[in-house]
Amino acid sequence: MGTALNLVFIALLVATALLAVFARDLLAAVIIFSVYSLIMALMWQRLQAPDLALTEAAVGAGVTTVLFVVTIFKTRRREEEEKE
Amino acid sequence: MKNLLALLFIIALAALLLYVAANMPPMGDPDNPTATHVIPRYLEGAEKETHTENVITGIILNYRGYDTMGEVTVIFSALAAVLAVLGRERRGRIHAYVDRSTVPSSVIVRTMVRFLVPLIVLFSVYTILHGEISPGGGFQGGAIIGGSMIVFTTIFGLYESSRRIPQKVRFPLEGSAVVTFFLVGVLGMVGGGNFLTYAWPRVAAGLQPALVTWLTVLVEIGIGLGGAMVLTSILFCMIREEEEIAVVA
Amino acid sequence: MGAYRHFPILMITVPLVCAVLLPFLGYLRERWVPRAALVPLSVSTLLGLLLVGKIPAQGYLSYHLGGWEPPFGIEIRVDYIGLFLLLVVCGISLLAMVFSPRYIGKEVSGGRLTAYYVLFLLMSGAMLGFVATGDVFNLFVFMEILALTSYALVAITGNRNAVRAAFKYLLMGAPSSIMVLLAIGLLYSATGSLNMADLSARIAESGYTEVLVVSFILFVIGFGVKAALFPLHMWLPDAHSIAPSPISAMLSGLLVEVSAFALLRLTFSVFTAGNDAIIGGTSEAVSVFAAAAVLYGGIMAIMQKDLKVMIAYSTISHIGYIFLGITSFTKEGLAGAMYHMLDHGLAKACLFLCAGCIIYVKGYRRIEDLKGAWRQMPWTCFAFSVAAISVIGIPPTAGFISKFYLIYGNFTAERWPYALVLLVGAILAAVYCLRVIYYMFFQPDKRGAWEEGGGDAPASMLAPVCLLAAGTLFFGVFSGLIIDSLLKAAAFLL
Amino acid sequence: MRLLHNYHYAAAMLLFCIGLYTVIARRNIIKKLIGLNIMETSVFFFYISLGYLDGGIAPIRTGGADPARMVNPIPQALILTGIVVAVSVTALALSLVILLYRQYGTLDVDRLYRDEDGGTHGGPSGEDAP
Amino acid sequence: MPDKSAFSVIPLVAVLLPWFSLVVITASPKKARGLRLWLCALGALATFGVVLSLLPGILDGNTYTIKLASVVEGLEMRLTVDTLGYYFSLILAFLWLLATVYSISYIDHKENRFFVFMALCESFLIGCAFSANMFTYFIFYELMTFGSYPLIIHEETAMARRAGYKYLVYAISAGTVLFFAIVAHYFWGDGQLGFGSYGVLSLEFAGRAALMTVFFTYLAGFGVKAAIMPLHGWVPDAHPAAPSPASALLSGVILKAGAFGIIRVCFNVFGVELMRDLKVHVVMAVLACITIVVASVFALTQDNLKRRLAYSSIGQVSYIILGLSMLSHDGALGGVMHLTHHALMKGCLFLCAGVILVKTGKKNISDMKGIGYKLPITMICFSVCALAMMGTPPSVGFITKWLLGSGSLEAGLPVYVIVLLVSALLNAAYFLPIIYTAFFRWEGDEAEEGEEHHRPKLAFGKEADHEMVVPIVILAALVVIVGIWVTVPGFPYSFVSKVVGIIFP
Repeated sequence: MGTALNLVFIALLVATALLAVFARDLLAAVIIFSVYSLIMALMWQRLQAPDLALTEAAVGAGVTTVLFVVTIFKTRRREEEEKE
Repeated sequence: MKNLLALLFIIALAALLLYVAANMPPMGDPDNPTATHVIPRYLEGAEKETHTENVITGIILNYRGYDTMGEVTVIFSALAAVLAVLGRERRGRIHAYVDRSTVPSSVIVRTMVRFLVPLIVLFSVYTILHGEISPGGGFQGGAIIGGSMIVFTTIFGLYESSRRIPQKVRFPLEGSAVVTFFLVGVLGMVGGGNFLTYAWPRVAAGLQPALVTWLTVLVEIGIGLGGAMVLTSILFCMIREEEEIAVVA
Repeated sequence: MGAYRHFPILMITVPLVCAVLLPFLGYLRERWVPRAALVPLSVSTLLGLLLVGKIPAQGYLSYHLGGWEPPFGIEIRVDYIGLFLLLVVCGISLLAMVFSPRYIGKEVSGGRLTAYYVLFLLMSGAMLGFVATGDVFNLFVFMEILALTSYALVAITGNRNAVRAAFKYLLMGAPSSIMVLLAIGLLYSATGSLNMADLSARIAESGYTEVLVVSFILFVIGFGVKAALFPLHMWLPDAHSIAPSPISAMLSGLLVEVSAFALLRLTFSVFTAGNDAIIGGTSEAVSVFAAAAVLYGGIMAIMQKDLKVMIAYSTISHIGYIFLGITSFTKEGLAGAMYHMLDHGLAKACLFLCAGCIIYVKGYRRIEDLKGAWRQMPWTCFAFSVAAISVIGIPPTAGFISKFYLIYGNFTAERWPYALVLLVGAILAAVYCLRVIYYMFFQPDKRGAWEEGGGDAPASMLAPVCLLAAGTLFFGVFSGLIIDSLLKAAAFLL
Repeated sequence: MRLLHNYHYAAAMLLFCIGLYTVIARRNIIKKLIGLNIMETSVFFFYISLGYLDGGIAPIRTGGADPARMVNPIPQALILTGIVVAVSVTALALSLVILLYRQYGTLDVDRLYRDEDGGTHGGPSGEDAP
Repeated sequence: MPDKSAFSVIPLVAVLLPWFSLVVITASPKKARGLRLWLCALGALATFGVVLSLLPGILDGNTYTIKLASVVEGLEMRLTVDTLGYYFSLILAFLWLLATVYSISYIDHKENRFFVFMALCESFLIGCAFSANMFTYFIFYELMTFGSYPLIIHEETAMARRAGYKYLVYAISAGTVLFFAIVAHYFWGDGQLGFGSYGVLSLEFAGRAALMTVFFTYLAGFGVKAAIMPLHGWVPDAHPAAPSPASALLSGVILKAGAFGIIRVCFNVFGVELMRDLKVHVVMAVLACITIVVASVFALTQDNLKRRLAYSSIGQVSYIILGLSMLSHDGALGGVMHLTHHALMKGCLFLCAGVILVKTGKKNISDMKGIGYKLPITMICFSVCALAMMGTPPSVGFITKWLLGSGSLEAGLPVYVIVLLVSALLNAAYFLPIIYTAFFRWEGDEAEEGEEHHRPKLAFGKEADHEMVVPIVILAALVVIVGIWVTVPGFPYSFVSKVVGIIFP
């Protein structure tokens, strides 16, 4: 049971990471990244690291994401088009 | 072409790293080098030696306190760096786009936030002070305070929130973590031990447990306050409007 | 054990704490900040000087933080080589700090002045901690302080090129830090320890050779970026040339070397030099890259038109020297590499500060503009020449001694091609350095840009420059004071 | 097969590579920074997996928990530091991005570094002609 | 090293004394040109005096030594005055004194720079002469290289710059090669760089290939300064470009610093036995012979006087190499003595060329018709030296040629005699036309045959300043005197015979 759940988590991690990387909307990418951080925090809780789960939820999913969002508001939301 | 090269490099690196993963000690095995070498003493002795039930807190603040001193210096450096790049806001004149948001937040949200933020801060205080017993500790608590400030700022605007934690409050507290660590360290030296020794050899053995506990709490508070203020300052610095920032084009 | 056992930790923490306290002073009296910032560095230098003679060439001073014995707590371990580098760091930081006020006052806008000094002190303290630590994770922590402060200091002018260069530096530096972190994790997984001395014992009996090999490779890549080893050097020319000159001096004279020193420390104290199964192949590759760096840096430096970019490329070349010395795995090569760290630190700092003087007085950056500079700035030009001669490796400067030992070390290891590369590097250095000296002293000033008696740089800038130049001469003539002990210490490391 | 047993490690390495690929190959600098964070998190994940013990419990001795069953606390302690470092670097990087965007009006590295050769010589004191 | 070795500060004083000029020039007022420069000359005189004060002790077989700094065991900066080094320093200080006096009236612009670097160069060269080991020698040698650069480009014409650039390129490449040689020497010499009376290297420590590498890198490194043929490229450019006193010193002393290095390598590093064993002397001999002949042929084709003299120098310095390569008593004696002999002759010749340049502005030989009547003393001295160069007795040139010839017979290789004869012929072929042009041709002499009354009158007493004429006369006189009273103590023979006597008993 445990292994299966772990595998599901890992699959989610990889999927969110890839989505965050390839999303064209930067804001979406950042939000997906915060989801990734949350899943990571859950994963760590499963690995018996409650301190870190707490920290990651607060810092990784919280502060980091907000910093990204602030930056995106101050710059631009979409990736620039490929131009040759 | 460049992307292809990068991809090839990454694939090679992935192969290498997976090869390592396949050759590493099996995960979770109690006979691993990691599980047999330094650990037993920490797990057995932490409670007696550092007077913290949470072994991680014991390691962070006591066994490897020097690392944590480095850590708080890192976050202070980050603040100094951000301020050096963006410049600190002038006192009392601080605005951000959230203040002029075209979508006014509803009364329900405002009330909820007004109600929630004190609770979050309370929780963070608990996290800070209770760090040696339960999960959590100084930095986590500080980060939670920072989170609460984020919530407050997004709803009420930067002007409001910077009135709640004005610069003259943040300014002296930003370095508190490093200073606390340094003071505790020097006290350890004065107390006859080494830098960052909590159980001073010059103090009677009976007093040492209380001393260690109080010093630990002191450091926790220092880290919590420092972390919270630094995160808040960084956030304010990044979020505020930029008319103040010198643009050298 | 007297009170001096506390000195290393105080050397490290005093600048850090003073950096934290400096904003208060900046709040009260901003004018005092530059002078106040000198105090902690002077204290560190003094403490370091007091330690001289206390540490034997073949021993070390071990300081257990928190009183926990090494595998459990963090250890500060200062051996002879470490103390040597600590003193180099202290001295050069102090001189760069003395140089700063006038120069920075001109380039950095008002609000950031305090931030500059805070970051500068943090950087110096972190370098000291980085050199002295005996714990691999602690190494990482100090590396991050160093990295953060150096990114910010490169960008401190707020100039668009500066920000861009800093970001480029960050884009290469941050992943490299993570690689180091991963390498530490792999090392830990195979041994279960983080203390360097303990690690070297545990590595000897560890069965996980593959893990250790990859860990070493990642260390080399990670620190290779920080030290600008040849294929990973792309950030250096921009960052070092665009940063304010005292910062260029710090980055080029110290930061790069300190990173190379970390790799040296890991190679010899952790992975133990004789361990061919783990480090053999990688160190061969590093030799090849280092040789390429010597040639590439030299050739690129010859092609540059901008003085500071030229000096930056010269740094790439000289990092190659240091790595060629380290990878010779002989005591002579190692002592040469250490001595080269001293010499290169002094000489490069001096060159960048001289460039700073020229920029301060005239605003010139191109080498062509230096024609006849001698008339107006005799002291600067003279100091520049002495340092440049040391970079080439002409006696009686310190560069000659270090180069001698580097080549001799490669001889002893029977690595003829590398010895030859070192010689060719010296010729390349001669070409790019002598060109500048030639322009300064012997070319007529056709544009009339330099006026006789027009005033050299102010004394607070000239003093550090001249001291550094005198240092290269002093350590060239009286090298016997140090190199003997360095040889012994190197033999001890092997 | 050890790799299947160590699938946590493998996953961490995979995420590391995804992050590094993003840093190297993506042109948008925000994406690069997201990649950087993915790299960092993956290494933290690796560390925590390193400390895991089969059937372990969190290393908190409240209520007389058995020390022999606790997971390894050292990686967790280290990673706490690591997280702080990561957020610091991210904050600095993002403030640089804000400044860069204001000065160049782009988030695309190719455009950012396009006029590099001309740019290098400008330097802090601007034009060097007297 | 001989037994009687005493600590003495005099070597250090001799090295540091030239810096006196530096102090004088920076300290004295800008207007008092004469005072400043004469004080510089006084500095050179004092240096010569200090060097001279060691003469009795050296003739007794003493050595004087002082340690300056030490890097590690076997790698130290030490000054030791032994007979060979003293021999070099004596001629060096003497020639320098004359050239400094000469310069006072010759140099007309930027004299501060010129005198300062003259003095620095002298300091470094004395350091070379007094070096106790290769390490010290190399340090002073390199310093001297850079100290002499401003002398070469002193005129700051385009030609001078080009010559200076060429000089630097050659010198730096040579320095690098030499650096390699020193490291290799240190490596295969078992960590010793000192000089021994019979050589210090031996086949015990290293293989033949290794030792040959060391030898040839040394030869190539010093060969650039000593202008051995494929490496001579900078010489013909540098000499005409430099001011005449600087050319005199370049040719008389700085080229000799390279030759002196080779002498040190042959006598004190490798030793005669080892050289014979390795057969490296054959290569030296072949190179020297080629240089002697080819340089003389080149000299024939030059019209610029100083350029011709420069090629002549290239050939003459190789006499020293040739003498060494004979590995015989007389050959070595002749070679090493030629160091001084050539310095006297060529120094005088270049100083004469300087007078011609200053007084008439003529550089090319074809323009010098009748110049002997305008500048009789100068041209008489010139002729004396030129005749000495050809080997006419009684002169130092004859002594050299005689000894070299005797040495080649001693070594059983009469082919060298042929080379020497060819060289003497070629010398005659390029020097006699100068004398002929100066004294037997005059303006308008080709218009009508036999119109001797048009010949100009000898104009004694209206020549250049005394500062310029006196050194020339002294040198020319010495060329003859040393060639007659060979064995006077203090003249070359008294030193060289001692050195060579030890090596070839």
